[in-house]
Amino acid sequence: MADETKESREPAAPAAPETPAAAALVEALLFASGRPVALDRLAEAAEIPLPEVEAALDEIARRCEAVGRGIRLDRVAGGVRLVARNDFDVPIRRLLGLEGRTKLSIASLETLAIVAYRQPVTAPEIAELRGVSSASSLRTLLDRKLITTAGRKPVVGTPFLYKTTPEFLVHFGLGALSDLPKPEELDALYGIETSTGPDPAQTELFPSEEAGEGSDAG
Amino acid sequence: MADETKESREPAAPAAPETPAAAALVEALLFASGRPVALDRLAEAAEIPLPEVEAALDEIARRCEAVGRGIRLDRVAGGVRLVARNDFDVPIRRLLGLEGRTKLSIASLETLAIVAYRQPVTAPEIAELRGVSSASSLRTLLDRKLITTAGRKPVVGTPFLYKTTPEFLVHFGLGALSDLPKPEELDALYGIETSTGPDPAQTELFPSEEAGEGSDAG
Amino acid sequence: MTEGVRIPVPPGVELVQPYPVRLPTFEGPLDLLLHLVRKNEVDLKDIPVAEICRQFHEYLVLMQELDLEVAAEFLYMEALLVHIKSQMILPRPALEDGAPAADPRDELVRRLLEYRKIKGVAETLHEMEAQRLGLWARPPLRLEGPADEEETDLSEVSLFDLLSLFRGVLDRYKAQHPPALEIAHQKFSIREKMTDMVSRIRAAAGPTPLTEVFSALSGRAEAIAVFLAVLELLRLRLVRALQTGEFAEIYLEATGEEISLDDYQEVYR
Repeated sequence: MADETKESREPAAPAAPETPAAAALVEALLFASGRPVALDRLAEAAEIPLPEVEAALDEIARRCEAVGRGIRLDRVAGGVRLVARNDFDVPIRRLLGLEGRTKLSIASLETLAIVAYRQPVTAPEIAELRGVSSASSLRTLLDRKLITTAGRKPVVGTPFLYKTTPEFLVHFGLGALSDLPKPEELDALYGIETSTGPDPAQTELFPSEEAGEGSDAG
Repeated sequence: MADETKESREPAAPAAPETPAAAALVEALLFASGRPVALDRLAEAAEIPLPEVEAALDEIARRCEAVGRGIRLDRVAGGVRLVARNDFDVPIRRLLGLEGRTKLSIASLETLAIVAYRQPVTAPEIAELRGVSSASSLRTLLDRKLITTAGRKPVVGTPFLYKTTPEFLVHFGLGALSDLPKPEELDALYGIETSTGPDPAQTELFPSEEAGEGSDAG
Repeated sequence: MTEGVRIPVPPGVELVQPYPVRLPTFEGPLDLLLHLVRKNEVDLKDIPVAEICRQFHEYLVLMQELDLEVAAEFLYMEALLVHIKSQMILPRPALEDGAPAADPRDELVRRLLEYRKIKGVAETLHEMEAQRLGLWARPPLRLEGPADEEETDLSEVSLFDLLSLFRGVLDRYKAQHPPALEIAHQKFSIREKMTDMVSRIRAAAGPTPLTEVFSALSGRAEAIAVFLAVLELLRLRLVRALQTGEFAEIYLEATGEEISLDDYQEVYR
């Protein structure tokens, strides 16, 4: 105990003298919000410059790593929030009387994968890529607020377009959509060496034209 | 994650050896609860004896007193909770005010939905449909620039008419109001067989007659 | 396509692995195809269409034998496989510019590669989710408004949410209003009201206050019927009205006249 007391009471050397005060304020703000808060919004609410917010967050993160702490910082969806540590899931649910959160089905995950990479994307396009209708998966994802509508596509039938929400980023612990593995990384990950151009969506979502050419030749 | 676990399993020397681990767990429980929790319920959820819960609480309180902490332990009648430090009340209000700008209550969302589908529509007509005055919802929606006035209705009292704004269309990615989803599209998504007999809810979504009657009555 | 009929296994060809009784479930025809490609350890880009097509068909037959509904997508894919198989047999002359002709399998291969990538991402998301499901944030503080007033961030509201809310409002309105609407159309019989009132006034110990007659009525329409009934009873001298002073309570009492109301012709409608 003596060890971590020293750790948490004496800020590490580099921290500016005002950091502990800023850390206290930022911790209180994060505690009150509950949702991820963008750093510039923290700065605005705390009325301190952005670099100080960042120093305060580092300070809070460092303290949370101490032995005996049950909460930690979670940097997601372009912001930061406080969360209880993962390993306390069961006792927390016991206290709050909550069921375990339901994992998404494979069908929903596939549909979500397509929305994440091809957004905005329509239901027919998703069905084409998955080879099956995905209406019930879309419904699940809409109900869980992981995706939302993004207008209509100006094609025959004017189908709705879907995109991911900030809750999607929170659910999967992503800071931003750009934190998703890149298409090239996916190719490497899954042993696929197809060269997907900068905008694979357009060329690969509507393969029927290409297929038409192919069948003409054959 | 792995580090944290390891760290929390090596308790520091002096205090009862299990206190830091219990403190972490109790902190997580209090954090996730958000409201006062009785000590025996903490013990039950954490599956540790009551004296250990008390030791853990002392430990948490001691840590919260450290410089740079923004939350504190609050012992209230019948339990204990974590709260933000009182002196941060103003910045917390500022933050929640900033965050509240993008949030809408169910009442406001219902009002927005009525304006979207029934526009132009008056406040008495909305109140008649919702069964409650919707003045504050209308004010919120006007503030957020999701709706605007559209002249006055030539009936007794000449109430203001409300309609959605271009910002509303932009937010939902719509090119025109006619792009709003139709009842059949919602049913298709939710796998409801359209038209199992004349469902009044479906046939009466769009006509404006009923709204007219409503304003007479109200 | 020969639905429901088991194609005899051609001589010399063996199923790579007999299907277990418990059928593995697939997300769709592409998923099943990927499974077959993997099971047969063949190159995805050089699929032996005839063999894969045969195994694909085997699976569908098995599904039917187990009384599982074979989704249309599977049947469509089978038709596509048969089509590709037939095209594979035809000679493919090079294009005019000398480039090799497109392989009839190209389109399917492209879709399978794409789908495999999607499955990969889905798997990654699944692992990421597993790391996060046990995370609990704090319920946000509420400064104003009732604590149960739930607020939703506008970024999470879909157009379908708006439509659902609107429909909910209409359903609620209908649930709360039908009685009032029905009563407005309901016709009250003045003769019925007269009969009721005469027996009520006669049964009363003393004079009946007029305000009591008008209490506990369902609405304006019934009140009008009762008022007209009172006027008629007065006109027919079945009851008389008493008032002690200006604006004082009016009392009704029976006159003792006996007239059968059965013959009374309703003059108001």
